Amino acid sequence: MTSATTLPEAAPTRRVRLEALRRGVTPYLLSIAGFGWLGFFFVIPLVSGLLVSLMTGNPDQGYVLTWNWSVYADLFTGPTPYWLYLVRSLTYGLSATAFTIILAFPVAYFIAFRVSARWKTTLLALVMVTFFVSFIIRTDMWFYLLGGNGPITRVLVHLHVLDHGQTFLSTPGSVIGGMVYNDFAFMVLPIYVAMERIDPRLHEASNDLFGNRANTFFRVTVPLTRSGVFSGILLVLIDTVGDPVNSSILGGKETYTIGQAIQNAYFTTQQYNVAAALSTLLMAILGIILFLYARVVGTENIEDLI
Amino acid sequence: MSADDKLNGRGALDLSFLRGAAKPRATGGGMSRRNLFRGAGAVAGAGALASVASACSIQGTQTSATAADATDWYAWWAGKKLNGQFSFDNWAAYIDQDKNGNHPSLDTFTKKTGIKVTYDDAAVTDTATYYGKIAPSLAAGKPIGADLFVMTNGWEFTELVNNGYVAALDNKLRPNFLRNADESVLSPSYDFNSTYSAVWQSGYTGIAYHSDLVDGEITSWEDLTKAQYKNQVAMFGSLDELSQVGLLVNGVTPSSSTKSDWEDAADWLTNKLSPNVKKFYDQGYLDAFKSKQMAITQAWSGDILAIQANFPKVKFVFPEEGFGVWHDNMMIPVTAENPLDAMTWINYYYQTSVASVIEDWIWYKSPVVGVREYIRKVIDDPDYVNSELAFPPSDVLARAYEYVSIKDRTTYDTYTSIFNPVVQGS
Amino acid sequence: MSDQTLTRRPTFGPGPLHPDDIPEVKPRRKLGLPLFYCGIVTFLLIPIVAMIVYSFNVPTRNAITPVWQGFTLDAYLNLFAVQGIAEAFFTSVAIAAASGLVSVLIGLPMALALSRYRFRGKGVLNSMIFLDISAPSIVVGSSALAFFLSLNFTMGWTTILIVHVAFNIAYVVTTLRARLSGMGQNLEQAAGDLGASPLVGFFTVTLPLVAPGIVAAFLLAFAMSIDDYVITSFVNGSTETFPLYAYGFTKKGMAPQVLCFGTIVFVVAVCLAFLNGLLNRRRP
Amino acid sequence: MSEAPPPSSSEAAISLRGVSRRFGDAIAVNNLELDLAQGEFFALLGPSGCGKTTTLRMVGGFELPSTGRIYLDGTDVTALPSHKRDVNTVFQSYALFPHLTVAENVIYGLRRRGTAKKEAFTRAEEYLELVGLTGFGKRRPTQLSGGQQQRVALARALVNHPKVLLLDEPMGALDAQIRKTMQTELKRIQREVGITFLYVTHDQAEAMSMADRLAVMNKGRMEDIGTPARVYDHPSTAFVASFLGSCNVLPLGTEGGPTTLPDGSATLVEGATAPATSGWSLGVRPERVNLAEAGTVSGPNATTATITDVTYLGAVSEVHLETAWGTPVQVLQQRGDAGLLVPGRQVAMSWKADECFWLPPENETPTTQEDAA
Repeated sequence: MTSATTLPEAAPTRRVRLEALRRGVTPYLLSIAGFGWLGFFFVIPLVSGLLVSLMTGNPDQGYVLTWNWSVYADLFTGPTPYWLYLVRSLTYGLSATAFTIILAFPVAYFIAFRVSARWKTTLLALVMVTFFVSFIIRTDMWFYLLGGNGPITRVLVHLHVLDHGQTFLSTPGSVIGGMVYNDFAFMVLPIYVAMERIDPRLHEASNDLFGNRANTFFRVTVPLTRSGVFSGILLVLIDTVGDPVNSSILGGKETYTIGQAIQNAYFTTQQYNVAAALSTLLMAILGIILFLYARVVGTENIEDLI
Repeated sequence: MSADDKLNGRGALDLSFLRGAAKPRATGGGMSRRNLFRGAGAVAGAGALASVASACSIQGTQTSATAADATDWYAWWAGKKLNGQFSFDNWAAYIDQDKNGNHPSLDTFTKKTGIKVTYDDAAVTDTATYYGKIAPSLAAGKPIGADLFVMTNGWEFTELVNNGYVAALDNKLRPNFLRNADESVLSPSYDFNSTYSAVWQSGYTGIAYHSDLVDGEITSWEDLTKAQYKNQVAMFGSLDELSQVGLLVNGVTPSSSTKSDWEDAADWLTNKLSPNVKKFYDQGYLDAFKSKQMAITQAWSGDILAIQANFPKVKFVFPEEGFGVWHDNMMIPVTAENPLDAMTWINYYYQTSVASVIEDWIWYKSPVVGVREYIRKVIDDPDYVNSELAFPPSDVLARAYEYVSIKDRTTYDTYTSIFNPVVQGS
Repeated sequence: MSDQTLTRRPTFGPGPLHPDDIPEVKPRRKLGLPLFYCGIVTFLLIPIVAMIVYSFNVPTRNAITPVWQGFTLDAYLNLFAVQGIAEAFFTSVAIAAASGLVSVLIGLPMALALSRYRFRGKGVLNSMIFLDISAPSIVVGSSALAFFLSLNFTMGWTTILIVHVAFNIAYVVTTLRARLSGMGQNLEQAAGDLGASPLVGFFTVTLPLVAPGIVAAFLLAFAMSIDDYVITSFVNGSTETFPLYAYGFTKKGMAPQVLCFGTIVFVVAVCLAFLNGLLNRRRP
Repeated sequence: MSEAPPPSSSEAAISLRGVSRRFGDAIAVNNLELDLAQGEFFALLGPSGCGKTTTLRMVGGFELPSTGRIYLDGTDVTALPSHKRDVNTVFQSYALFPHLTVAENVIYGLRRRGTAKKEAFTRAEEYLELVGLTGFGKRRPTQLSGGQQQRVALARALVNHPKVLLLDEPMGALDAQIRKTMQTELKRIQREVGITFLYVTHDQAEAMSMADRLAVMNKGRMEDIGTPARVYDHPSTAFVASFLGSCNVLPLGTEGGPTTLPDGSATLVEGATAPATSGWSLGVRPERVNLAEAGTVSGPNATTATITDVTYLGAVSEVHLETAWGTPVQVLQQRGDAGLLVPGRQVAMSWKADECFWLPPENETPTTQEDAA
């Protein structure tokens, strides 16, 4: 042991404990406002959505919480085929997501690897430029362009691609197309960011190890952009599955989606319990899909991906 | 009856008879009142979770009905002052407009009265949706942003009245209405003595089609089920508009129809008509029709009359089985901040010269007497005056029917559960 | 690569191959992606071009038509003739700015806590943020409506702002946290070591360094907020924002003035972006 | 190098008393006792994860100890946050503020203590001169090389005249050439300013070349403390011995007494009490072993071994041998007899009694040998 000490023995004093407390409390103080806001105006509303779904009543007498779980069963067995809208929305969302990946990947790849550094920002900005125009206006312009009188339809009719009086509108194709259009940049951006992080030497290494272009692409580039693709899927799928706008503007009789059904139940029929049940169910199903995806594909750090 | 007779006859009407007598109600209001205070107390007092838990109910819309019952409407109106402004929610393309989108009649009104009008013609696209938007605010006794809105006769109209959301209109404040309102709108079936409303426009729901896109002639609703029109037909998503087609086809008078009639109608709509339907529309049908989205559409007479100048090949049909006649009504919410200003506008509108200027742009059917004459003589617009769409001959008018009439929530729930699946499709 | 070219070459034919054969393959490979990119950008720009073109087209009954009817500046000259358009536009801008500001004010400390400290409940906070991002707009909007309904709240400016902040916080925190993590904790410790209290350290070191991140987060929040239709449509009450206003026109025929607003905003935004790009390029 | 007397705690620049730091279940620093004399250049040495950086961070005020106290000039500073402590740090990554110029970086601390701007800049210029960066004040840190950045970090810390300067592996990011210059430079600067330096490193050569005293840490514990020469020549544990350069560890006590090698040869260490129990071993550094013809050496501290391999390194030759009982041994021969150093040949190896040391068993708590030895 070192020389005998004249100093008092070592146990944490009150001051040390206070200081530890002060340091321990700091992160809570910093996040209290955000926690409060998110808790009060996001988490509690989600819970209250669940509670409202378990209420019974009607707009006249009001709704009272009766823990009526059967509303969920009614979604599947009632006269209105809500299950169909749900399945339809999921199909649209998943197809739109798939198409977006297929289209966005080459675009991101082109900007990330085939273009000199000084052009990258400009080319990326051209993809992002759609954000400078209101989403509603963009979608409505497609409505006019694809309408029976619209320039696109008239050209196609002229070319005999379409019959007279036929349009692309009011079909699942036009709804999914609208979704792909509107969410395209949400997919390009994260994939591009992930690609930018790839060390170009890895491509050389792959080539060096006898990988041809395709090998390099599928064995190096694709796995390394997985996190970007995941964020893209997260953004696009979530946005498209619940979307009522594309289907309402570009859709037809057979493209009624869950988003429209929720809006309709809240505003038109004022069946608040049904609307809340639909929204809770949608949230739960999306949550399960994302969880399974994260599990199967494996994501190292889920927050890092956003 | 002379104009003065009308005025005297109705001026003597005591509005206080409305107290409690206007309509039967399922439950008393006391319970709901308590709900109101419970909700408020929870917000004020407890934390978030606590409030959600304790406020585990959404207050019903009947809450304010009691308050409305207790209202002495003469006193209510006497207590209101002119504020020099009001806001007006209306349907699209439902007031005169110059080529740049200004509304000359509103500008003139402002010039004459000093009352500024905030006119929102994007507000109403569909009755039910508009009602759904304003109901929560009205239930909470809060202003909805509009001091005057236009509401079609139908279930939502009934709801607005039953729930005490709209102010009874003091006849002393609308002498022009009493003097100039057409006989047919003075006391419509859905609003005795026009207590809560003043008609803005009436119109007919028939069929319109692009004759260049359609083979043959269409004369009836039944024609729309022909196989050759597959995916060519657009219908209204509004249940009142839709249900009446199914009922008329089956030879049923909509206003006196029963549940089994509805089921038969829905059956016809789903199995016969729906296969040909491309999409169910609200207000947006006209834009889609103009851009030839569909060849055939259920349509409102005035809209079609107005576009025929640009689309000469568009035809309008009063179907053989019968067709709908409806009334859009101006109403003032009880929570309005500028009710007297809005009332001034209603009174102002019921002048033949004013109504004529507006009518000559929107081309439906004005509730004000002398408009047709005024347009013929002063404005000189033969296209409108001579149009059968605006003024159907009496044999056609004989086939005009009012909407299905629903008086209570249970019936309404039955009604929607039968017809909603038709619209939302499968 | 070279191995394969070598082994494959003889199969092309007998005799020595001319060196020109190699560049023949290359340009095709190089043109595919650029052409694809151009195709996509064209696809993305079509509706924007349509918006600009139709804003100059002569309307019928003040609604645009997809058929060209002649050039006019009327809509631009009577920009405010369609009532409520200016109010809706400025309401949107004000809400977007306010929600961006509030989200940054709330999100920055939260991002600091998450990137600088280990503490109990951090996981909960992270999950909340993830949940916020992964909740569809329709769920966020309708839940908020359910909540406000059960509290007997009146919808309007306040509720829009509240909900916009609630969904923006997650994006702001994520952006700022990435920035703060990239910056590391060392600099703040150095400031503390040199005698700066945490507050002084924050203002003299952290803030100047994350300023670009704050601007980015604010712009992101602003953009998300100003273009939101779905969430706002649930909680707007009688307040009308620009997307809601524009949506109304999709039902009744688009007024050219709405497209004029869209065009003006687009042009201004492109100019700003271009200017910003120029400035960034000049800077070393 | 002369041996410094052990500092008494009253005049110590820093005293650590029973300082421990736990992270969850892991103990990063275990019951540390340490005293630094005024003006001393002290190096804290150890492999990564041994707790040396945590110790430094506790002294700097970035971490709070779980137990124990820290005194600065006899004052308890345990609870003080870093900005209230009169210590400054040179960070491993330098942590220069990228948004400030070099001069602004240097005056940062002075400004926080209320020094007027003008005076602060004058002082900054002095210290930039001290570290050899006159005229660099207007530049940005990113425009400087690694070595220059380090000098700025040093100036930025020293300008505040801290009671103690903490240096956290400051040379880690520098290449070997600059490292050498910086070491000399740092030592010069330390003498010039006379401030106590607490220098954390995992590089033993660096620590030994600069430090007045050093401490070796392992798994959160202090294993040895003393002057570089003492710790090198007479390390207290096998870990310390092998961490500071290479060391041959020969097992003792399997046959005969506790101080006998397996082949029966006796060992002797000058000035140390012989171990009473078995399980100890004998340490001797490769350069202290002499090789000779087999059979020419006798007495204690000698045994025979077979050469397995010889590597010629220029100044020395590295000889690998195996003892009769199978322990591999490494010997550095200054100028080997070419005839003697042939693989397969049996040779006699010996060492002096004052150049070897007894090492306690692995799991036994080491008794820190005091420098009095």
